[in-house]
Amino acid sequence: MTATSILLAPPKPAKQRKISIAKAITEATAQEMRRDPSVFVMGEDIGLFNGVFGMTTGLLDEFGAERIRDTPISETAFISAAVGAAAVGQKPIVELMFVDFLGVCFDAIYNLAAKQSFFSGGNVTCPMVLTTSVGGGYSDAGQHSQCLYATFAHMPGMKIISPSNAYDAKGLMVSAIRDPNPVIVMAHKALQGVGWLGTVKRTIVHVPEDLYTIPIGEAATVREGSDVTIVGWASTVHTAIDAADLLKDRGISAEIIDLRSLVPLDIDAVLASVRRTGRLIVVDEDYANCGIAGEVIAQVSEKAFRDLRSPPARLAYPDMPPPYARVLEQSAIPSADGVVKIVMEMIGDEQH
Amino acid sequence: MTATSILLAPPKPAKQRKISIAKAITEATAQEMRRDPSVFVMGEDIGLFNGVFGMTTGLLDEFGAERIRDTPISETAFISAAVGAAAVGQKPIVELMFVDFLGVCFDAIYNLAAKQSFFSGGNVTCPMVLTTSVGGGYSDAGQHSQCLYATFAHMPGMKIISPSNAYDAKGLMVSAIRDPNPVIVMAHKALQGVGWLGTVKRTIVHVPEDLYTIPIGEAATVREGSDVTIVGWASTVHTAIDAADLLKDRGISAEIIDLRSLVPLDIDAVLASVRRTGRLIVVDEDYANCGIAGEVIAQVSEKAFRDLRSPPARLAYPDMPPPYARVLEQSAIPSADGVVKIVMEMIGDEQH
Amino acid sequence: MQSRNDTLLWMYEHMALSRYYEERIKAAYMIGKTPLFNMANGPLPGEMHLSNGQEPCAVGVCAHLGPEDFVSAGHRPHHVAIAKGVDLPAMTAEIFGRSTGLSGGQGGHMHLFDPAVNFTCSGIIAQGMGPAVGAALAFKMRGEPHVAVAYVGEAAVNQGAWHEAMNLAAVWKLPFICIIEDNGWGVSVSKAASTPVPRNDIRAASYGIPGIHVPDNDTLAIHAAAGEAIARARAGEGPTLIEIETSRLEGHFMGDVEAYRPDGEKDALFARDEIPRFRAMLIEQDIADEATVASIEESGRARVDEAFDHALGSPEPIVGEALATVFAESEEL
Amino acid sequence: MQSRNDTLLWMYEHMALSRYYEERIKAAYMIGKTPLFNMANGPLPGEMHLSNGQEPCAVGVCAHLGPEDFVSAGHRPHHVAIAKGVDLPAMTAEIFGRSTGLSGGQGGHMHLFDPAVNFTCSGIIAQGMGPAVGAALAFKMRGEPHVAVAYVGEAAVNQGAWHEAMNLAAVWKLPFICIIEDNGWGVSVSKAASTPVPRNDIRAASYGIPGIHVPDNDTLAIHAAAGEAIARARAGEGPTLIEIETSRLEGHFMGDVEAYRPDGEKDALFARDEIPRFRAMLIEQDIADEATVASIEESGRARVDEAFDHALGSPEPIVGEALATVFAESEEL
Ligand SMILES: Cc1ncc(C[n+]2csc(CCOP(=O)(O)OP(=O)(O)O)c2C)c(N)n1
Ligand SMILES: Cc1ncc(C[n+]2csc(CCOP(=O)(O)OP(=O)(O)O)c2C)c(N)n1
Ligand SMILES: [Mg+2]
Ligand SMILES: [Mg+2]
Repeated sequence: MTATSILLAPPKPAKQRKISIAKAITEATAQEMRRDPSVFVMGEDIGLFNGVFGMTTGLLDEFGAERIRDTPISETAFISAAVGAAAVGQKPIVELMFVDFLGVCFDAIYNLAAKQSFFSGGNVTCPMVLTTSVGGGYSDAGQHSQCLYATFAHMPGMKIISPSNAYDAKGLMVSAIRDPNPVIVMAHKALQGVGWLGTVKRTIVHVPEDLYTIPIGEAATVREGSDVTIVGWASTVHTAIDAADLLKDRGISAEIIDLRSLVPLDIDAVLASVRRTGRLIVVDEDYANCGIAGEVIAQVSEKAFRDLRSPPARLAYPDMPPPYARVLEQSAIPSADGVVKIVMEMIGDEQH
Repeated sequence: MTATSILLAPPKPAKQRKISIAKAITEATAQEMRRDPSVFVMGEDIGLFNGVFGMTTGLLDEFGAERIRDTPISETAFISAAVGAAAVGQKPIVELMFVDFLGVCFDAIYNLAAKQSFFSGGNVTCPMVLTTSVGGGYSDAGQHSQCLYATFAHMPGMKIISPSNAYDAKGLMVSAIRDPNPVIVMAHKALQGVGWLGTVKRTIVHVPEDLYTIPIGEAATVREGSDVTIVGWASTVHTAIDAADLLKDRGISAEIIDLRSLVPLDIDAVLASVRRTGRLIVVDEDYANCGIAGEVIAQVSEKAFRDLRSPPARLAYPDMPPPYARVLEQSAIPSADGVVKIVMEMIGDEQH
Repeated sequence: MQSRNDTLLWMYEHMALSRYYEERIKAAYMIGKTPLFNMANGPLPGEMHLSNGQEPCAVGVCAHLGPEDFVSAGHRPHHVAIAKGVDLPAMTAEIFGRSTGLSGGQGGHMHLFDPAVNFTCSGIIAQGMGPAVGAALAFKMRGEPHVAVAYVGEAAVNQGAWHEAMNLAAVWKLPFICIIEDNGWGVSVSKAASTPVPRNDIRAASYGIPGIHVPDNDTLAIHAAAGEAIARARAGEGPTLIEIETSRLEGHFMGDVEAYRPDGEKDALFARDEIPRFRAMLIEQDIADEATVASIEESGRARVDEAFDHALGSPEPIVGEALATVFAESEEL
Repeated sequence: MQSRNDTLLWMYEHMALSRYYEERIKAAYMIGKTPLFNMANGPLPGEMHLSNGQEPCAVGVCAHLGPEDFVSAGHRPHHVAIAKGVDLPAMTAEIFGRSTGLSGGQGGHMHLFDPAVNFTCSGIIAQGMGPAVGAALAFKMRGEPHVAVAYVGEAAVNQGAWHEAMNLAAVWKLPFICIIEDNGWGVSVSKAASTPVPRNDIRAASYGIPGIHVPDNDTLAIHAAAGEAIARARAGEGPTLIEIETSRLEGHFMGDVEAYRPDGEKDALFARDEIPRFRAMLIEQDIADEATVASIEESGRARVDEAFDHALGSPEPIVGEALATVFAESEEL
């Protein structure tokens, strides 16, 4: 039974406590730091600057420079330091400012952190969280606008979460901090609530002040429908909602699944939905080739082939670096119209 | 019309000139270095040591230390140096000893080399070749046995070749050296002809001494068949051949497609075959999640859905680091028996 | 060979031009971003790292370079690009994302490539080190007299790529110069918080090469130090590391309010702005009179205004063409 | 607190034990690999990097360490693991890929983890630097008196990760010591071909920390230098960099015929083997008599033989269980 997203069933307290994803992640971090003295944060500009994307706002004031550590621009050093600190009992949270920078420190992530449990036969765990910001849409060009979800997902030993709203963000972040494994938190810049960028309003939802957890690896239904299953996560959940509204006008009922976690992947939730709708489209803002969208399509084709009435489809980022010019970048990002077009073709083709 | 592999139609000169993949790549390098003074080689232990995998044997003697350069253990430096050298007209070949080491230099590969053409609007190309050795099977454990094909394939701007035999290796290597783009040459250690490892005999085939090219992006038919299409490349072509022999005994006729190049991917060759056989299994020695196998399955499901008689299938490396112990590692590597089992189930399921 | 005075005037001309260029970028950048600042809006979206204050580092070094000499800059590249002689209209069109840009608007301000003058830059800290070392290697292998220069900030020196590239350039004795623009800050992190040594020229000892420190953002001292280093490099005597004390007169990027700066620090930097000081020196020392200097400034502004007119008058890129440049066409083999 | 003599005997005991250990590994490794050498064959497959000759670097440092002190080694880890007190039977079983190994045979000889003595190692050059710095950070944050030591080879010092970790340890003044085992070679590449400075202790100046050079693979000098460095670290005075001139008495890995070595170099290294020299010193200086030394050697061999018996008598891992350790179980939240 697939969980229900807060986007489907928002609570109705008279006074909702609406905050952004960045604030929700900061709140989860602060509350866990109060509970657990072994939790601390390292990264570039996370202190006085509050993090370039505002994910550590106010933490320096409350916890001081010992636990909120601005680092040199040495990602390999501070991320692999987190692995060593975790090995001896700390619970580090490290911020990789832009995911695009993974190339300078990927060894520390995929070869060190992600393999510590396996290499040690489970005797040395790696309870660390790596937060990073992904995605474009604001003309930051080809080294500051990528998503790279699949680059992490391809490598075993890391969990990956990527929330579409603030409620999920807090619950998943708490789970991430408490998890004994490396968890990659991939926050999308268009959703996060960055001071210097716009934010998709729908991401700002009621977030209870009390601590709560959302299990890593559990997808959620954002909208129920009967004609087609649209799978997304983070930004593409909102693309899917916009597309579903447009499809509704055309008499097509779309079900939307928010993966929320990319590893482990809740394929059962996708399969259950596809078995009902018989149609699948996956929307992915990461490069198409060997991406999460392709993986979801492959697994559905392997496991629910006979339930599919039409060929599965994906709308992903073209296999090209994000271009700078607005017209070029905007045309590359998966859009609601693009989803509608594919779904209409999908259903149209079945007629003849 | 899909090309024919030398493995399907070996030439019949009385005296065949049989050499290993490593020798074929070395020969291609030497012959291109004689033709073109701008070609040179950099890497660790590629000089007096002839390369840990023997891919530069004898080159130091012929071309000297200016053009055959042993480097410090500074992959980021010498790979990004290759990009700068390429930008001003050289044609560097750099060796990343084990592909597992990409984590220390991935920025120079995916963010620098692969994007030079795009960022410059095509005005500055990056004619470089990165050779690397992949795969396990000899108990070299989790940081020396990975394939990581998809880690490169997910990123735009690089071509990728991965030969299954010496004839293809030479022709593809010559194309790679002459290509104006970064080309990643992924040689599998079990096929390469490494001095200190065994070698799959089938990889050692007739290689003409004269220079010739094989187009990057063109798959080849290794065996013609009618019941199922088995897709592989490098090591898994040989897994497929062994599986096809076993299937033949069971009266099943398997067609084998050797991708040879992973980017660009010759999906048309796969589609053409699947349209004939109606069944698909992809064999991949890289991690399953978001791998090449999943991508091939996704594209076939998208583009040839109605031609598939059974759900497409893959046999890939489990999502776990390569274990050291022989029994553990051997059980993780895709095997011919594993392919046979899946194909038999595939056909069996269709009966009821 | 230019006369010394010509060189001094050339340096002033390009510092003044660069400053005016950034002022125009700044004005254009803010269009559509007030009252609510959103980096995505306006005719000039995305991150913008201005070089105001760091002009001496650009002209003092590039005065010694020709078009074949290779220069890589970082995320704050405009002043260096201008001093290196990058095509100004095409650069401006690139920054505005127009089809006539250096790369047709695909790269933007952190990805300026001008092969005509061997200039490149990038958005990953210290990423430009390796390519410059590689260009230096190519020049050496081909027996050409050219040099390669990599510009990095003082905070980039703690990135692994910097160390590896310095070591490689030194062990191969390449015609390479690393210019460290020490503006004291890596975004909001002070040099003292990221670097255990007060000056990075000390680190040259790790590579057995000369390390030079130029205090006080002094154009003439930079020009002298760079001249020696470049001469050594051209003579086959290997790399040099130069750290220059300079000033970042704007926020790290546009929109940065610099709350992390100690009070008064910014005022002191403006009080010590090298451009007016250098201007006064030119006149004091009778290198040029007021009128000459004014006309140099005038013509510089005119060049910049033309470049902006060209850029703003150019069409946007055509959607669909970008994909074609992910891979260069392979010629017939 | 041990007496000085006890310490000297402890160091000799572990050097001799380590050497005997490698000799047994070597013999086991060659089983099934002759006449045709194939790394995949025999009871001990895969790469094998022996530490013969480098024992002084291990005992001279680890003599000062307790179980809580953290040590990371590299791809050549046996001597350090033994000196750090890693469980010998479990380590041996790991190297033979048995279920009773430190990690049930999943890691192998380059991936030995023993949390009981905070020991780890890895197969990526300089990868162990960061984890040691992180352990040192944890100790400092918790106010614990422990130190962290990272062992690297002289060729690893040109890897970016090394520089970044040194800088971080220094700027945060952490209880961290970097031990560089300079055996002169990175596989087939000589130190001179990869490093522009003759000695890496010079590079300590880049981080504002003490750099010590220990020539001649001298156990006592190593012990003295490490003692000071570790005392400084425990006293909160920050990191130290120590480069030790040592000897690689075997090939880079088993199967390496070392064609790249200058003639006679190997003979000189064997002639200068520290173990017999240290043994002679013990007796000469009446620290122990022949019988005592012999019995120390005897008991060491016995421990090693037991460890091998245990390993070879242990079952192979059960297929299917490895996947379960890719992720540690998450407790109830
Ligand atoms: C590898 C990497 N890490 C982090 C960043 C984000 N970043 C961009 S500029 C910058 C500060 C650079 O400081 P410095 O090198 O001194 O140059 P300055 O901005 O002062 O000119 C940072 C951290 C990046 N672009 N690349
Ligand atoms: C990042 C990386 N590059 C290359 C290698 C391959 N490699 C393993 S050991 C070695 C030489 C290391 O030399 P040194 O650091 O001096 O240690 P030694 O082998 O002499 O003990 C190399 C190049 C690796 N394991 N990791
Ligand atoms: Mg700076
Ligand atoms: Mg060495």
